[in-house]
Amino acid sequence: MTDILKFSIPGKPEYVGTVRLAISSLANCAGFDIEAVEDIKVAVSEACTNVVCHGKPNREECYEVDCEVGDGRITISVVDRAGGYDMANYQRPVLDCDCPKEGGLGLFIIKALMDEVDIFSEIGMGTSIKMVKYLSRI
Amino acid sequence: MTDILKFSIPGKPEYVGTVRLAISSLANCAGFDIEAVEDIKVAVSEACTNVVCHGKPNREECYEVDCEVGDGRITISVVDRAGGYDMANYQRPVLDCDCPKEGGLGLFIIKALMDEVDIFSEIGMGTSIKMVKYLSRI
Amino acid sequence: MSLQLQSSYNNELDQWELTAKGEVDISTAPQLRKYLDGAYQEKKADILLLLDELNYIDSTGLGVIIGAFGRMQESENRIKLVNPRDNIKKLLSITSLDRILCSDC
Amino acid sequence: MSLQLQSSYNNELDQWELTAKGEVDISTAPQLRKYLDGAYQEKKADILLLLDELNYIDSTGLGVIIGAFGRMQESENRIKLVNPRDNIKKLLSITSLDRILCSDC
Ligand SMILES: Nc1ncnc2c1ncn2[C@@H]1O[C@H](COP(=O)(O)OP(=O)(O)O)[C@@H](O)[C@H]1O
Ligand SMILES: Nc1ncnc2c1ncn2[C@@H]1O[C@H](COP(=O)(O)OP(=O)(O)O)[C@@H](O)[C@H]1O
Repeated sequence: MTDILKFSIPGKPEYVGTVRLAISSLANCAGFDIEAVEDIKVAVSEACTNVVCHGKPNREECYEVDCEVGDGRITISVVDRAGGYDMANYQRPVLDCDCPKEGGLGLFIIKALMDEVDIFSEIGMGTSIKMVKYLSRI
Repeated sequence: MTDILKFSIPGKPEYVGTVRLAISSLANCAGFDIEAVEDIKVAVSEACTNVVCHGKPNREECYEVDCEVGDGRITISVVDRAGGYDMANYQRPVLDCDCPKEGGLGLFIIKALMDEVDIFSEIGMGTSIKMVKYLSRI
Repeated sequence: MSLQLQSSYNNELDQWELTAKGEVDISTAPQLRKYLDGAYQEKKADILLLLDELNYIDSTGLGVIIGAFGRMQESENRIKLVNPRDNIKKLLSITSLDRILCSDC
Repeated sequence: MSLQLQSSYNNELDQWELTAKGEVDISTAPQLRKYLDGAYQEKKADILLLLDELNYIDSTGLGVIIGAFGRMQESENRIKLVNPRDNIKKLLSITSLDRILCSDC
């Protein structure tokens, strides 16, 4: 049995913190330890930040954060209709160099912190990023 | 211009705290002072608790918390399909006596803390409670 | 959300001293009820509930305290709230519970 | 969510000491950028960023720090992070930023 929670949030910077707080409370309820709660918090925050930053057409539009809790894992999907992007153009950031770039860390951090990450983006439409974290990583 | 946020939450005790945290972050963003944030937090928590406690038919079903922020106020509606109740039977708690009753304080507290409260309940269906708090009470 | 409870019996003053930290709501109120009843069953005496570090309580938690208050009346014992924070003081005052549960709040 | 910033110039060590408390995310990162740039424009020197009480930072905040780091390189000044909490340490290590931004974290 899993529980489903959904949040619908305007694409504005000031509400990313609200989502972050709700998600950390949820992850905490679900039994994740402090470190995992932090990981989930950061990952979801990065996904929301991407919607708010890169969603060009209509900043005011809402995006959805859907959470499924139970069966030893938490699954969080951040779904926007903010225009999408061409995933083929995505370049992993070059780390470990002496002049790091200011942007481009978000997706890298999400992938590093979550156990499974699936992104689906349709240009002209929107993006959906699904992230899974297991209670105890096997 | 107002912003609309919606939360859909399973009717279980453990998620009332998640809603409470999200709502206090929201009220804080909206510019309410600490005391008002506390008032809003308690009122919403009481409304959610009522859904979880009195929603008889199907505890697992989700209820909705809808928030509208802006224009100098926050409006929060807690909407359930948990069976409703006969509002004509509602009795204000007898306070200030020497043997207070264990239950029956929830709606009284909500009305004391919020500026406007409207309840609509349909027996066999569900309940909707709409609460408004103004940024600066005139 | 979590609630931490601690209790000790003060032999000199013949009373229970219970410290509650965190939040009392619908998910943690049963814990508080068990603790209050457990202490009272172990030894019938007044209960001091020390609230310095309690951040939050709502009608569910107040209900539990009222319940304990009622059950303790038969043996003329009392439950007293000590040092509630401002937000909790406000609830106690709105509900007039301060009159019977507080001596100084 | 909020971020509190405080700065002072240490004349003995010839460096800025900036304390950041709270959270750096998309809504507060502009504040951090302004502060870092403001200090550096006032006086070109190394910047120590004291993170003891910073609870949270994400890629937006790290980006701001990287930006300042880049702009300071021309005059060979550095920005150093001091005492980050474990969650922030983890992010710095994942992104290999610890190599250039930390001397002891
Ligand atoms: N939800 C989204 N909507 C539109 N574009 C996105 C979205 N998420 C990511 N992108 C695109 O992917 C790129 C890489 O994202 P990310 O790794 O988070 O770095 P950054 O956001 O700092 O550029 C972004 O620059 C943007 O072009
Ligand atoms: N969402 C709801 N669904 C069904 N019944 C409700 C709901 N909210 C309130 N009630 C009814 O109204 C009564 C009074 O509620 P309240 O003042 O909160 O006190 P309490 O919940 O302690 O009984 C409840 O006992 C219940 O019968």
